[in-house]
Amino acid sequence: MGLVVSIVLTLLALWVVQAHALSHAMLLAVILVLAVLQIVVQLAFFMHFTESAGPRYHVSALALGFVFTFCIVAGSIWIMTFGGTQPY
Amino acid sequence: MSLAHEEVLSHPDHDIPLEYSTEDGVLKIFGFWIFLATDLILFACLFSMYQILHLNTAGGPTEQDLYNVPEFMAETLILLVSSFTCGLATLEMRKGHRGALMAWLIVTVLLGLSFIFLEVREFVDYVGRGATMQRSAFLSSFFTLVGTHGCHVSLGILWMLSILYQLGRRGIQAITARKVFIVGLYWHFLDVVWVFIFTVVYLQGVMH
Amino acid sequence: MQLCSSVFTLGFLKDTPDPSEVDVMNKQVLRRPTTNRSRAVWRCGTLLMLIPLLATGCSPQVVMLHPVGPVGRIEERLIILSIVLVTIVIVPVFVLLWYIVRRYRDVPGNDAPYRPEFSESRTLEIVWWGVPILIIGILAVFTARDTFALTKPPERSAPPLTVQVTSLDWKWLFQYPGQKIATVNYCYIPTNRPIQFILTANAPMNSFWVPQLGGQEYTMPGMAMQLWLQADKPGVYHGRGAQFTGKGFAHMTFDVTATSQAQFDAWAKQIQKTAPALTEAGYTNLAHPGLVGKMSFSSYPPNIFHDVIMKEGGMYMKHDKAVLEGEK
Amino acid sequence: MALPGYVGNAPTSFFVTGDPMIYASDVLIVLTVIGIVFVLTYYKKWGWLWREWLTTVDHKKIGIMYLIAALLMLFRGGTDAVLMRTQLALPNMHFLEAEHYDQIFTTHGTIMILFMAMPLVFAMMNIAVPLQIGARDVAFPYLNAISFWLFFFGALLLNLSFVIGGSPDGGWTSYPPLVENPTDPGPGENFYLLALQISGIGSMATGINFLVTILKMRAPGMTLMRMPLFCWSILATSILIIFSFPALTIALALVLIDRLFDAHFFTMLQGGNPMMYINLFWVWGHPEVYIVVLPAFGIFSEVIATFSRKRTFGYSSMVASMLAIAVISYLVWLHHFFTMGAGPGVNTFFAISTMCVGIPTGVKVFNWLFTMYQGRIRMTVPMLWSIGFIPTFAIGGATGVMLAVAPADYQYHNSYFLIAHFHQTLIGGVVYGMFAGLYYWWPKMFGFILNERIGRWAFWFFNIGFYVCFLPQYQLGFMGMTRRIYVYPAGMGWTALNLISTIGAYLMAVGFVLIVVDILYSIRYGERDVTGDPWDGRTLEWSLPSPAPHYNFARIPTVTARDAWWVMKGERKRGEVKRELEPLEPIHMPNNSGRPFILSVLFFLGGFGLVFEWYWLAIPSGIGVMVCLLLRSLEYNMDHYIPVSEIKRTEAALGRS
Ligand code: HEA
Ligand code: HEA
Ligand code: CUA
Ligand SMILES: [Cu+2]
Repeated sequence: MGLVVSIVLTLLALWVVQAHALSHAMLLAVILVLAVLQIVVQLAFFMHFTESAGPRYHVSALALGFVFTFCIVAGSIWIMTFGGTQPY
Repeated sequence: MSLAHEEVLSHPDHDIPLEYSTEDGVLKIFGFWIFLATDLILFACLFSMYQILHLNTAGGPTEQDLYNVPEFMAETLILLVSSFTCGLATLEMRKGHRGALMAWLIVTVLLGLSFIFLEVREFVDYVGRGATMQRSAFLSSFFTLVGTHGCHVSLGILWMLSILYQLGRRGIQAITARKVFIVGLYWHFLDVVWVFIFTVVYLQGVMH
Repeated sequence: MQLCSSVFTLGFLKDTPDPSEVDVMNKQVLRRPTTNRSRAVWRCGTLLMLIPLLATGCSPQVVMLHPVGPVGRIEERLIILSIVLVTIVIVPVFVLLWYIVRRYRDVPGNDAPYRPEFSESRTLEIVWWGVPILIIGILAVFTARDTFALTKPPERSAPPLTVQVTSLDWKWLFQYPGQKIATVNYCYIPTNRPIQFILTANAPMNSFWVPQLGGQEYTMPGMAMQLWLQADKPGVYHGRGAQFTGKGFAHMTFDVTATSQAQFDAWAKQIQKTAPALTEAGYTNLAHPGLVGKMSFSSYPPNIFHDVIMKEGGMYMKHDKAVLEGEK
Repeated sequence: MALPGYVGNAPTSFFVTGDPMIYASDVLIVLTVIGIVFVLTYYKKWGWLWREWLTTVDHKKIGIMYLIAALLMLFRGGTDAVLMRTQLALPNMHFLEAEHYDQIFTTHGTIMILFMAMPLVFAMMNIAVPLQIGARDVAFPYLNAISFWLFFFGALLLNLSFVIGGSPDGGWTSYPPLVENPTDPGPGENFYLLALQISGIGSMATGINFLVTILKMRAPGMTLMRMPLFCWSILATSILIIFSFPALTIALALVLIDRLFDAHFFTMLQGGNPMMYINLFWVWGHPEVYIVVLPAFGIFSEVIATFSRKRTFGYSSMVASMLAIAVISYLVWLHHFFTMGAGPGVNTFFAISTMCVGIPTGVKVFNWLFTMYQGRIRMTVPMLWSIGFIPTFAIGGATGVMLAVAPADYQYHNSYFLIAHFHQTLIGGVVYGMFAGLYYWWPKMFGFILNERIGRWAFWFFNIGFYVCFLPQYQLGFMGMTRRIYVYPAGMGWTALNLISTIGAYLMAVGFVLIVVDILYSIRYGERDVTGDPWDGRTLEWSLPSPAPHYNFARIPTVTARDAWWVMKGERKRGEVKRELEPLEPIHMPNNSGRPFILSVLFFLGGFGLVFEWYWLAIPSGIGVMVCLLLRSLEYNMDHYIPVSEIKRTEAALGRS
């Protein structure tokens, strides 16, 4: 089941890119969403994410990890584009 | 390790999987989740590095010049399947089938090896076409990002081999069960990272 | 003002340049008024006791607090505002600390109340979450306003002058695209006219700083950053590199001379007439690590500024075409 | 007009030559090593050293080793500081040359933050956390030993650069392209990169270790909201370590790849982007300053409550503010490079998020004040450091908020105003906190109390020296003095203030020497701590004998409230509960192992090999590391049980039943 879903997601991503159906920014957004769905599949089907003995601290830890990952990636890219253009 | 203070030992419960049955197992599995969180940030930094440098080709080969759809699709599918077989291994372990567990692990290792083989071939091919790490910032970050993932996979293969050996000698018991579970987490995590490499590096690269 | 400035002008040390280094560091912006030696020694004693006051002391040598242009003044106002705002919370902390530690000492016969279980108070908590939030709120508004303001030219009345600045190891090269002249380690600017400094580096990153005119900005290889400054008063203002670049860094100082427009034009004419030209080879030589004194050039290879930026990564940045073509 | 001794390449010889100071230290180092070897051999202590220390996995001993190493590093970093201040005392000084000064401020900053503050924090958490939560060790004792030895050999590698190959000289922030090959040849920078990398792996492991320990190993009844605040601070710090150190790992690794393999991440040519390094460095660098200051906050909370004989005021907002600081500190890193000009939108966002950190920090300050309010304050040395901390840190934090005003930072940036700010927070916060912790937990570590009289003298020298040293630097900043300059001209009005600052630095050095004197004096004459609870403490570590037995708790306590030990003492005094003592049970403990030490030696050799690009050394060492990991994986007998009879004997010897 997990395998089927993840392969479908992969092929879908490839297809949207090859089909040239969307604008550049939209495409990026779509394939990123598909990638995020893949994470969910992995976590749910294979990594037994919800299992644990005692409180589920690892869920909060990973959630925090995702938040900080987002901050770092988005922040870095925002900073490095220098407001879109160089004055000179 | 000190005595358990968590519920695990005080209420022995037959539904608890073997890998969680000792305090040691609980701690190590939790610790490994945290380790994965640090690895996540590590890759996040490499990804932002790549995203910022991927157009800085310094007149050298560009993404479109290099990436080849069948090649990276093959790598992707192999890794996805290996993630699945690794999941099957964990399930067999839960059922206590040592033979099936080892068989699936061996399949996973073989898939991992073929992934590494394809990746090495890809790298060698690029280098042969003058696309070395020294050529441009884009290539430096490409090789570092994809290569770091590749190193992780190679380590995972070695690790699985060591666990296979231990399973052969000691069978399924609390410690080996924990190790199988943890190496499984690691393997699935690498799969997740690859999905992003697939998306951000390869798909984005062939988008135009 | 006068009072504190006299207290903080110290003359007790032989504070004059060592002649052997004058040529490298001949940057006396403001001559210290000569002070009577014994009075100064006495002042030094007072000063040692009043050290905490130093943070607010303010002779004209305290360049950040004596700006001579609108940009520096905006920054000075923010500095003062932030000092006042943080003082509002810091002073109560000091007073409370002093009072509490004195009053609740564990000494025999202390009759102050002792309530070992007193550990919650909704009202107090609201006060000290609330007041700082308020203060930060005020500061945030002014910060946002001025951050945006300072990216624009300070005064729109006069047309701006562009000066291209390149930091090299370990010297400053100034190019005047309008006048077609170049200088090293000093520059002239007209007063009452916004100056658009365009900054880059052909060496490790540095930072261009003329404290009396206003704040600094990094000079980075492959980048062309923009810094607006303006001088209202004629004078010689001290500038220096602020971001460490290796062995010669301490000597990377320069003078900015602000004069009237007429004097500025005359100066430019003079350079055009009398100075040698900067050649490609001359530039390469200049870019070589080392120290030099002041230099002037009547012309320069027209594209070096642009080419250096492009070569070192500038080609990967999106450029504002209007500025790129309009000014050159 | 070249600088004296400048033109030419970096030293190419293996041993650093040409400077009497270096020769002197070479001789000193050789003599010290010979001395140590001689003493160990003479007293037949080699076996003892190996069995009791090098192979230990006991968190208390590891803590003590961290402490000793950190104090040595404080001495090294402090000596650097004194040398710098001497050079800056007067204009146009010829005491140090440019190259030398550059190396000194680089090693000063690097050592102070990574090899002094970090291990000092790790020392405190190793010593106190398991005892405070009622555990017998940390979650992964073997990993803990690896962390320590990686730190130790990382520090050794950096310090080695002083006599072999040359020290790094690119500043503790080590910005490219300055530190790339063309402008910084020679092995110095490689030493920096590898030393930080090696000790960084250890730090990351420590973060994971303590997070798991605190979340999973608390004694029964100790809910999160009953935990001592020090443990909370370590929890927050661990979160910060876990999520920020990977950024440093990457930043350093990429510079290393640039330097060793001629890649182009941060070079000026071939499309490299040096600004990205600055970005990554501060993604780690800003959280790092909170990593070192939060544990200090935790220590102050413990010390102030204990010596005011009062419950901590506003416990829940103390916890909330700590977590808020930890989370916000991931959203502020750009404030270290406002002047890079990433655009007004970016600057505004990061300026405001930075200021926001002041709010939870302020809450903590007021809660400390009101913990003392209506208490009974005992002016012991740990309390002195804590009280001294409040004004120093309030000023340092306030100037931090001033720096956060982005347009104003265009003026302050890289000036002595900044230098003053961060010393005021780093010393006034971290160093004061760690000294408070040192005096506070010393009896728990060693069984005797440090002399209060000498301790008080040390405090006053250090505290006064601190203000004399750093307040003038704010003014120097306003006067336009920039950091990292080895000389300045006369006539700028900077002279007097610099001289005063230097005097302050000497006063601080006297203070530090007095602390060392205090330790030496007390080893001989110090008052023994026979009760295990010399301060009338509130938390579980004081329920144990000093020093605690290696299994910590013969019986794991059951916790019913915050300030667990204080409550138990109250119950005992009132004779309320007479719990039947449960029978002792055998205690499960991890075995000692020499592998962490050997593994770290291999790391060290590998690092050293890479510094000089000696792959014949680096590659075998790397393989050795892998073999060590494999051997560990194949090891199944890693622990043992302490029999009840032995526990009884130990407890009886300590006067407990
Ligand atoms: C332990 C270390 C430590 C700590 C705790 C801090 C705390 C803070 N720091 Fe600091 N900082 C450093 C260490 C530290 N810093 C270092 C090492 C550098 C420079 C590195 C280098 O370049 O080499 C630096 C640099 C630095 C900069 C960069 C300046 C520049 O390079 O130009 C800035 C800018 O915003 C800044 C801001 C702050 C702020 C806002 C806080 C806040 O967290 C402070 C919060 C505390 C308070 C505000 C005081 C208590 C509060 C109250 C009493 C009540 C409420 C107060 C108000 C509402 C004002 N710091
Ligand atoms: C926790 C961190 C920490 C600590 C505790 C200190 C402690 C001190 N620091 Fe440091 N400092 C930094 C972190 C720290 N510093 C950092 C990160 C930088 C930036 C580096 C960079 O730019 O890259 C810096 C930079 C820095 C500068 C700026 C250099 C420059 O930019 O040119 C100065 C100058 O005054 C300075 C001074 C001092 C002094 C006087 C002390 C005093 O507190 C020290 C007190 C002394 C001791 C505790 C030891 C006592 C020594 C002896 C008893 C030996 C006596 C021996 C002889 C006389 C030979 N430091
Ligand atoms: Cu006082 Cu100017
Ligand atoms: Cu910061």
